[in-house]
Amino acid sequence: MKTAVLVFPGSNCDHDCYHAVRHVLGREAKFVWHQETSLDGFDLVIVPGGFSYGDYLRPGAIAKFSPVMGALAKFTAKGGLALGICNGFQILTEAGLLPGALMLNSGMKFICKDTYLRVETSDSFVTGRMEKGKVISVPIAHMEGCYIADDDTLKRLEDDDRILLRYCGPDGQTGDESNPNGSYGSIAGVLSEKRNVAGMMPHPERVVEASLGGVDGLLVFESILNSLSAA
Amino acid sequence: MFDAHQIILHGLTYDEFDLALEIIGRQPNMVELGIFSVMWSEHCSYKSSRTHLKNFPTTGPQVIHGPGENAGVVDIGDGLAVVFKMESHNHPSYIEPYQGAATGVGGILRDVFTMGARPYALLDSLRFGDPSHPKTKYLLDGVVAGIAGYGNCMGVPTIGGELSFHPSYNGNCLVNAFNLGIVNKDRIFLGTASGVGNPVMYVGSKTGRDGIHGATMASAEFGDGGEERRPTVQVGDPFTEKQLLEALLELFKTDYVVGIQDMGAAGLTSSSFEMAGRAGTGVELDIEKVPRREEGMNPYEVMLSESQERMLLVCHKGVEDKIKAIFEKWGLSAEVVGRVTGDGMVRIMEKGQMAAELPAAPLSQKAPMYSRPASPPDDLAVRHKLDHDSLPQPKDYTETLSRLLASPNLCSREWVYNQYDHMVRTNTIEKPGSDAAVIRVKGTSKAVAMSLDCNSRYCYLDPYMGGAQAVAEATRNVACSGAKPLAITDCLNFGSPEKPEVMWQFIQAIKGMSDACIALGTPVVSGNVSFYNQTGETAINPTPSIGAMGLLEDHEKLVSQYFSEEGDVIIVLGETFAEIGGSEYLSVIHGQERGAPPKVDLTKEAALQKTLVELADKRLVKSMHDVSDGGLGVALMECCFKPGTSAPLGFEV
Amino acid sequence: MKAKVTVTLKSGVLDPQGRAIEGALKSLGWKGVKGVRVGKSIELEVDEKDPQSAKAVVEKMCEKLLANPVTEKYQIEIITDR
Amino acid sequence: MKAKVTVTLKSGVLDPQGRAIEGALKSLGWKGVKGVRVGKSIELEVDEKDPQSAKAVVEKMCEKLLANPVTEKYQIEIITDR
Repeated sequence: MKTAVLVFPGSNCDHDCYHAVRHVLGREAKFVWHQETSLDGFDLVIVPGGFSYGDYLRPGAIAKFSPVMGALAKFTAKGGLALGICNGFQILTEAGLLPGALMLNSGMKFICKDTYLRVETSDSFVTGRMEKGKVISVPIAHMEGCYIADDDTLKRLEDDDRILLRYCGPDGQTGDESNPNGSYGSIAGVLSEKRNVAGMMPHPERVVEASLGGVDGLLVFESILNSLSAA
Repeated sequence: MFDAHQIILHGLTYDEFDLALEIIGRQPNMVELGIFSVMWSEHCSYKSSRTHLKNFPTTGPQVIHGPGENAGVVDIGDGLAVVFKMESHNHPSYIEPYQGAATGVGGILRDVFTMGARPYALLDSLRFGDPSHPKTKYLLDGVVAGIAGYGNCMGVPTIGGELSFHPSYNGNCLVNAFNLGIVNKDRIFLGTASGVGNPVMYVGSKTGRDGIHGATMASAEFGDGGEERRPTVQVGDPFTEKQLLEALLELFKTDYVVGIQDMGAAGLTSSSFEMAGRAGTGVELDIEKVPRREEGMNPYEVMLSESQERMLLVCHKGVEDKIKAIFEKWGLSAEVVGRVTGDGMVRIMEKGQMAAELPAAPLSQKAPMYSRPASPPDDLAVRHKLDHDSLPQPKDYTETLSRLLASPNLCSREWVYNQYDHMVRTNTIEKPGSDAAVIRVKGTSKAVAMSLDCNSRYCYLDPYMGGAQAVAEATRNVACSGAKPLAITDCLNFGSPEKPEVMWQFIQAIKGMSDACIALGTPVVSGNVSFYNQTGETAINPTPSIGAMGLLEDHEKLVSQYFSEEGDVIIVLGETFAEIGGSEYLSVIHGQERGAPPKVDLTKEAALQKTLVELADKRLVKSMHDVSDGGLGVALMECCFKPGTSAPLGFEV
Repeated sequence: MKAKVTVTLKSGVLDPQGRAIEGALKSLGWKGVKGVRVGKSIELEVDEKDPQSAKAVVEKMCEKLLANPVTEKYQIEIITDR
Repeated sequence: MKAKVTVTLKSGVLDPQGRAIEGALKSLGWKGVKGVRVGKSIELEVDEKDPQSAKAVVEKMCEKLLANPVTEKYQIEIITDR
């Protein structure tokens, strides 16, 4: 598995994603600067978290025009796998590679804490190793994580089984008190129509080693590995 | 000839103005007067504190650079060193809390990465007035949001600190920011302008009129009219600073750079004078070349502007374009604005005209130094009087304990640190809420522990004991994680040095801190002094806040403060005395702030800390927690609540 | 030619800031205030000579960058006199 | 009575957002754009009958809450016809 980790001006979690893939998973990873125009030769592209362009105007609003986004559109059109995490998810929605948008948290404050997530589908390259309904713990760290979409988009996401993860309590139940940012339907992650582009607000790369307080993030990376070796 | 009004307006006394005349042998022009005023402000020259700061122990085998550089540097083995410092932004934060706190974080980050280190951890020590005071909530919300806004955008985790409330801060909050970075020992860059003829380059954001006289404002008392001094607040742009950081770390991989310094308080002035002063050289600047974001700025404004996210560097001849290319990649300005000269003078040119010419070394090293009168407060004896028997025993201990746990200075700080991204860089192995915050050092087995501490009530009652206790507690918190305390930095927040009682508090606190540093083997490697923290006549409680740093050789041996399993045995180390002077209990339950604070036995403290480190090293304990504010009862309760877990453990004692 | 763009949330999209400000105004004594909505105001200058072409240029800027079509709508005001 | 308040940064106060948007617009081909400044737009309704008293009420709201006197200035527009 050869992974490209995109680097925009203002990206912060590029180093963390690189560390997870390269040093924890032991797979090849390469930083790709946002001015690059080709993503040939990669199996997976990670659009990492951070504050691309300072999150000015809207998170991802400016980054979506970087040259590498054109390459990413071609890469994913040919079926290449792309995972957007936090700011990466925001960039993918702004670029139209994923439906919906990420708005200001309902509490209007930045939130950094562990959250429980319920796996809504195992038919995806990021959740293949987890059965539907499994509860995992992955931290969030964002100010604009409230996922919204118009009604028929939400309906299509439900009908096509393209909702990846929902915020929930330790018992797996969804509800207002376990929804940290007001996301519609407690949605924490979604999948594109062709199921090869995924976006999630929680940071799996932050829970891939026990010393950091959890390893549920490994299940995401292992799922990606499985889906590639199976392909 | 300047009239009295202009001299006073520039914050200089007549004697200081006379010393300036003596140094340059003529009348200064307006630009030069402005330069004298910022260089000799309390904030930049430490004129009321320098003579006392000399008493701090600042050396040790582990110390690579002590006070005098942009930040302290301590050796942690494996060819690596940590670079750390604390800086205060109290006055700007009182005027505009969000931007004041944000630019405080921006400034302390630059002090660390200017030395070549990538910043890895931010902590903040915050003090506000009484929660019931109308301005407290506004200041608290703004300051926390500002720290979060800047630190999160920079991708540097804010992993701990301290927060406390006391009426003495009603009109003057304290915002002290601590930052620690890691660097290869052979890639440390200093703030010196050496090599006559070498180009001097300005890199980073463009210059505007913000913050002019920010340095002198930092030394200006807040009378009730404090609100009018509004326009001097600087605005921070964390996105530009992130670009500046990445550009500089790319530059530091080359050997182009001779010396570099952050343009902090007093901007272009302090950086050019201090860099030349340290190297014994001079600098010639052509300020036409300084990139500006506003038209019509005169030399006075360009030299005194405190626009953020700017650095001054000296490089070898011939690499200017290579340096420009790096900064252009990151979307930043990079202009040659002058060159190093050999005559020890700083010359400011504008369109071929001489706008200012002053000697470098005297401005930074021969600044006035005062040994101001100091005398204890006349009510000291009254403050210490506390008749234990007169205090009724609590009728219901449970109710008393829960009131203590709910009090503003002891309740959970989750509301604050959950606004900080405390996980980015995936190094945080001890998250906020525990005694010390700990990060691992990737590529090694090591970890670095940090803690900020100070009990300002103890310092009000007995500054000597308060100073010693602050060092003891900060280093003990570090030892509680298993790490061996190595060094400290500090932010000495006091009232007006022109008041003898305040100077007495300052001198006593430094004595107490020095004795503790010597006994505990933790020298002072950097720090900051903030005077004139007053509202009208009332000085704040003396607040020497301490930032302690320690090293854990094997991060697997990390110890946290939380109970882990049922049936584990609880042991209390050290003796308990009938000491409730200046305690939270006395203040929260009895509404009194009196009595002598608890005695600090430094020999026992040193032995205790060695024991804690050994217990962790030999894996004999599952958790360790420091008994401090609130006493044993509160400490035991704090061990039960591990953030993020729903079912707390209990205890039987 | 100066222009002022006001970008506001589409109706139906939750506006926590508007709700919070409405609550704060009420608690400060303005009981009768309602319908508080918060948006972005962007001022800029384009080097177009006449208002029509200026508006057309700003229109494209909004479509491409300044407003998110999923959640926001925009209003353009060309400032001629001043 | 409807009102529209525009809160903008005082001139001279650094506007990092405006600077970033200006850069993005230029890189998207609008070379001539300049002076981009970003502020807040707040729409609200007050139960005042005439525009003068409505403006006076909104003025006080701006002083007390809607604008930060240290870094911001405000402009009030009372919407009468619609």
